[in-house]
Amino acid sequence: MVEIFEGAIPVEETLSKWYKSEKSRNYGAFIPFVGTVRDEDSIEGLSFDIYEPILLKWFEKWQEVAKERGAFLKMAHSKGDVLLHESSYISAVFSPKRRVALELIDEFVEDFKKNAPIWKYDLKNGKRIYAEERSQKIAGSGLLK
Amino acid sequence: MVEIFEGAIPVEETLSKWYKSEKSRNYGAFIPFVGTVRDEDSIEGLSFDIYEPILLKWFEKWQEVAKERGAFLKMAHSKGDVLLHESSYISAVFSPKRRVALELIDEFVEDFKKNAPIWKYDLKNGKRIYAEERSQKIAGSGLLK
Amino acid sequence: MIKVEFLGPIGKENLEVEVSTLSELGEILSKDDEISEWLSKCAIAVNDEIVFNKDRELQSGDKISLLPPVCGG
Amino acid sequence: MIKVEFLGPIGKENLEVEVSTLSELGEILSKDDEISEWLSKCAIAVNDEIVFNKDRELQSGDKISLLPPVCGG
Repeated sequence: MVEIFEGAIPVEETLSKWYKSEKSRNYGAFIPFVGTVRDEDSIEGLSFDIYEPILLKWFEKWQEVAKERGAFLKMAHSKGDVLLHESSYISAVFSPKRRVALELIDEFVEDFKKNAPIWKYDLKNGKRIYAEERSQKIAGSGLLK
Repeated sequence: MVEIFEGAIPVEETLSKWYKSEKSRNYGAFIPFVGTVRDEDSIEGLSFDIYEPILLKWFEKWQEVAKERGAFLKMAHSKGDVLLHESSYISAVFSPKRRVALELIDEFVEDFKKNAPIWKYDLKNGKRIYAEERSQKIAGSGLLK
Repeated sequence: MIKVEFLGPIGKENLEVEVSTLSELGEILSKDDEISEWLSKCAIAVNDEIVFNKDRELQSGDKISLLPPVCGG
Repeated sequence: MIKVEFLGPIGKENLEVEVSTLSELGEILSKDDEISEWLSKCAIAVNDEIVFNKDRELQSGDKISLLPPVCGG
């Protein structure tokens, strides 16, 4: 399940909802990763485009990986503008086992940064500027060059 | 800061409080680890003893490690009885950087399991039974043997 | 007819073209000054699956997407 | 006088003993059937600092703690 929010994610409500929904399902470990917009480089905030069809397929592949390890993933992301100190990203792993949870959240978040079809823009002086220098080419890029 | 609760931790309130308290301090990544009591081995729950003076010193050493990396730690733990599907443990890292946060939560939680002065008991048939086979000797054990 | 869409920051309207392989599409796009600079940076999806083979044959109705460098989170 | 406390599951009342090193304390505790089995498993703290040197000298008023195997979380 991927939850897409217009603008900032309501973090407290989302964490509460996820915790409550899995609380009785016998997962011993719950690890959310919450990403919050930092005040840096004189930005006013960040803005995001998401291509949902491929994001959902990417996520479902990871859900299969998690399932093979007895674990379960959730994710939320913003589209549009997210201002300073608001949050744009949460992913979470639920697992019976501590080691599985700690390893999976790391692998999942790192692959998310590399391959999830989401584009980031800095909001500066009211403009939306593609954060190209912080972006990474998806695996397989350059096929048509 | 270590928060000790009699019985189960109020997870939703604690995560909300921690998120709110650090939200404007420019940490880009917030990773809590929540430990919940699993229904297994016919237990009715778990119970914990804590030796606070050494726990606080252990925690402060980790807080120094976190500080050197620009990060910040919080922790909550239960003492006494915690029933099935209730939570007994939360630790969290706040960090400007994703990699620091992912590595630190792993190291911190693993060292917690090895060295934090907390003793676990199974609650079975109304009795409190030391979980010796799941317990680990602290570094330096056997000095007086 | 193949539909081509340009995702994220590329900022170009969808195209419809008659091609039968990705190679042919690459030749057409490399002649478009707005797009050619993106080709070395973009991954390619056919019907929302990222593909790795340029010789792949296309069928009428296929949707091709160009995915420039990403940065979620 | 040195105060000795037994943490967690050991379940024994505090002791007060006259010793001047940890080695001496070890000799006394090894003669106590309730405690001797715990010695190989326990870490030792002096005034709430875990110590690694058995020859450490003790001073009157010091507090020694025995910490059996732990399992937080």
